[in-house]
Amino acid sequence: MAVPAERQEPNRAEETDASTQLGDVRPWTMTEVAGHVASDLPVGACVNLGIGLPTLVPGHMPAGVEVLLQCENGMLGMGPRPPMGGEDPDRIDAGKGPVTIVPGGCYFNHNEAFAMIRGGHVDVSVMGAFQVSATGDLANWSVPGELLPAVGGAMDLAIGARRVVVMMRHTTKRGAPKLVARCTYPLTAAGVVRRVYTDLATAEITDGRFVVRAAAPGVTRDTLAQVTSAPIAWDV
Amino acid sequence: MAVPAERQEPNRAEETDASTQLGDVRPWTMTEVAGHVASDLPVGACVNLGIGLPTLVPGHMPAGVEVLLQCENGMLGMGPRPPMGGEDPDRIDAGKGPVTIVPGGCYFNHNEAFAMIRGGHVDVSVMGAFQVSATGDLANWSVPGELLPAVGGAMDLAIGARRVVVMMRHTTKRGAPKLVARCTYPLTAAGVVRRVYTDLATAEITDGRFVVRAAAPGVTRDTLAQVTSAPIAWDV
Amino acid sequence: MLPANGSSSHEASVTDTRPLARIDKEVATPAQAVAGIGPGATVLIGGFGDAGVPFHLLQALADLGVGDLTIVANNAGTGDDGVAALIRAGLVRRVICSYPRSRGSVWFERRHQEGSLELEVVPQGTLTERIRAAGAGIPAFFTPTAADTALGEGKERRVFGGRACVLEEALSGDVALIRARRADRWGNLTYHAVGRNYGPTMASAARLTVVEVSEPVVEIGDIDPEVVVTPGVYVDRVVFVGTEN
Amino acid sequence: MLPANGSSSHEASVTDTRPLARIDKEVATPAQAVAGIGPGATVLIGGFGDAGVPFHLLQALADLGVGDLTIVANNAGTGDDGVAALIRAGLVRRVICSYPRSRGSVWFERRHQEGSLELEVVPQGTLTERIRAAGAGIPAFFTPTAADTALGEGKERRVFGGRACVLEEALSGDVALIRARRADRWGNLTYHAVGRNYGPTMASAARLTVVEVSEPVVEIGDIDPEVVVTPGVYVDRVVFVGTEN
Repeated sequence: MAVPAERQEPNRAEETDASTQLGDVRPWTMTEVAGHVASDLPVGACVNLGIGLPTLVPGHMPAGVEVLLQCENGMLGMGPRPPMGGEDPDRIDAGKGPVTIVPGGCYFNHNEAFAMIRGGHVDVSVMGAFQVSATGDLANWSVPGELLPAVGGAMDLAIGARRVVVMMRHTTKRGAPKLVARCTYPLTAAGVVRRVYTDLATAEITDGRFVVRAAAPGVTRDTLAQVTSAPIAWDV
Repeated sequence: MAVPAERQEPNRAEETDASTQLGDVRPWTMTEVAGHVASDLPVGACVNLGIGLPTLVPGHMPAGVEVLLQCENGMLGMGPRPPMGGEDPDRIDAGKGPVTIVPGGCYFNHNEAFAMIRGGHVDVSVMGAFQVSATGDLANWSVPGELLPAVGGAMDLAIGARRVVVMMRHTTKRGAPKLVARCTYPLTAAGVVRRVYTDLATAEITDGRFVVRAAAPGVTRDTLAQVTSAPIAWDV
Repeated sequence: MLPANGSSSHEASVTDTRPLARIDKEVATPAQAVAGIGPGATVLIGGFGDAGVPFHLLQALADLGVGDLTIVANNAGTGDDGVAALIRAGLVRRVICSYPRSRGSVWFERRHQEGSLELEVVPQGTLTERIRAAGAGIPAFFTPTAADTALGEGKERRVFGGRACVLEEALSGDVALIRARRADRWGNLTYHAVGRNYGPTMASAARLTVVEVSEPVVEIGDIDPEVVVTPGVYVDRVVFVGTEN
Repeated sequence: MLPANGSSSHEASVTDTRPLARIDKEVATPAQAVAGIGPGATVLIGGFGDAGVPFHLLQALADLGVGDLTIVANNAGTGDDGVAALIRAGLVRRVICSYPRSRGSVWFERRHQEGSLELEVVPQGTLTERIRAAGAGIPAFFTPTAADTALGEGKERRVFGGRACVLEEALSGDVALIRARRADRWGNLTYHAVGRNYGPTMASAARLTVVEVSEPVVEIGDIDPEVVVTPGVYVDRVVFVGTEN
């Protein structure tokens, strides 16, 4: 449960698109963004996908490339959704949706799943976020003043995975930047995010800046600066 | 490896019998002592047997009484030695001798075996000892000044088992008491032994005394006091 | 886990009439399985989402009606069944969990808003590790999870290898209620897929471990000793409930 | 455990020629399996007595001849093979183990008397728990084992629930050498009887985990996902050596 599905309920969704108001910009679709994430996954990597947007990633892995999807409820080798009627209440992903297991996969208990995560055996954790700072701070578990905080495995994945990357829209629904100099939302972990994939840009986090490695069609330095509240460098 | 088999090598054995010099005393054989230990094991108990003398115990369990023998190298339900030719180098007890597994037994890893021990899931640990004090201190892993200490699982069993009992001869080879007011050998753990079974007596440890519950034929209060260096009470 | 009484001397025990020579942990009904759980108990409850949730045992516990419970579980229940049945019935005083807010956690949210329910939110990996520590005889451990976050506030902080960590203590239960697939009469267990989740860990961390199983209980020897997941030593009662939930 | 490089951008990676699309951890010989282990390495070695000892890998490591090793194992080897082969060859600087003194530990005793071998004796449960902690991302934990004994001297002491405990730190390896029964090409493992012992724990605690297996390596899917004991994610290299030792 890296990022709660509940975050995407209509009354609190911050995941719609404000970037389209930026002149000639043609933002990537989140499906395209999923492709960007997928193409950066090393062969053989053990990958944990947060719920929500990151679940789009497996659909974009090149055919025949073996990657191990880890699910923190106790599975390695998570496969696609089963055909209708093939669902099993005991074979679900972190978002509680029905999945399958691939040949070579295995089950283990919850404690082992988190030992695996915290112990550095997950190569890449792909998560959503409310905010990511230019020093890699991650805020994706709670909003300020929340009555019912719910953390799930977000903090364990954030400190445990060898590489934490974030996949999200570039701004909130209201157009507020989510790439910030300093997070104002409660932290999940400090200094852990290495790369962000948004609908406007892909950026590495280095030396207190977002270093842009790719930008969506029509995105200029000026347009990106408008919707980013943190130092940016370009290295496209 | 609650008590090292090496302790019983001829050059350091302290396990021979000095008690026979006590007048009319007819000490129990260690086989009889094993029977005393066996008859006190509750049905269904999970029992860990130290190497050496405690391995005599299973041979004295009443037929049909189910007791789970735990072996700290990763087995529950340890069974008797296999017939000649049936040995398997991967099916051994803590003393590295060949054993079998009974129906209902199972294997697990070493870490789980010690989690089980330390976590209080072993009901009874039967160990040998160099010295046991009247307050239940146990010394069974090292002798003073030893160059090559070797502890094995003795300390884990001593602090982890819900009930620690000791099976040993009443004195050293030279006749020195092993039931003492205070241990002079390095401690394995403090205040853990609940009962001792020797060739001369069976005694509960209560309120800083050895409370004798049974004595071998011919053992009097005087003879026992001669070979015991600690407060004794009789409650036979 | 027998009480280690053994208080009789070997002579007395010759005439001891042992109540049972055969270990059989099977009970007939979920009601028998939860019998004796008292008010104020801390109850560890297996399951993640609906996977591995011991619905039958939870219903029996709700029917038993003992209150003032502390519930330790991943979620706080959804709908009307499972953990939600206990909360709905007002039997729960405190919930220690990782993810209380799920779609459909209506009863939890209602009782929490009423102020009748305390909540302690624990990161998921720390929750399972605290339970594992209790079962493994480890009173406390340091973990990097939640250090320097709101959930690490008030905890002892220490840096290991340049990394901030917090001290977490073991979390044990009076009772564990879990669901497994197969059991033999000694309580050896196997599980089904991710229904395994908290089961093996919680089984080790409670004074009384109760298991509902989806297959009929088998004789000892019917489960390969290599594939047992939870050794029977951790299990006290087993009840066959079938696969329907 | 791949290095998480992923440094290429998604555009660059379109032209990236991936070295392999298929995970295959099998290597042909024990020599290949231990290749790259360097002087000064800390080597976790599975086995209890002769059960689960990776004799072929140890011989290959002795043949490789790298020295200054720190060995972490239950025992210090007996006879001329296994851990004893490394000690005999003078490749070991330090031994961290639970039970160094076994009948036939001649090479250990000789080197130790010569003063060329350091020894750290650790209670068996603490040894395995320290290794487990390393694999599970727990930097340190408190345990009652060895508190107020000679083996607890010099360690931080704290009382929990009235019980004295000592603080123990995680113990990781550069390399783990273990023995299993069956592996698939992703490195999923099953074991044989108590040969399992330290294997699953050590596999999780080293940067490079090397496994010798007694059965030919199988294709993925040939091991039931329910009975895998060590998930392949912990394993880097597998070599088939057969059952003869």
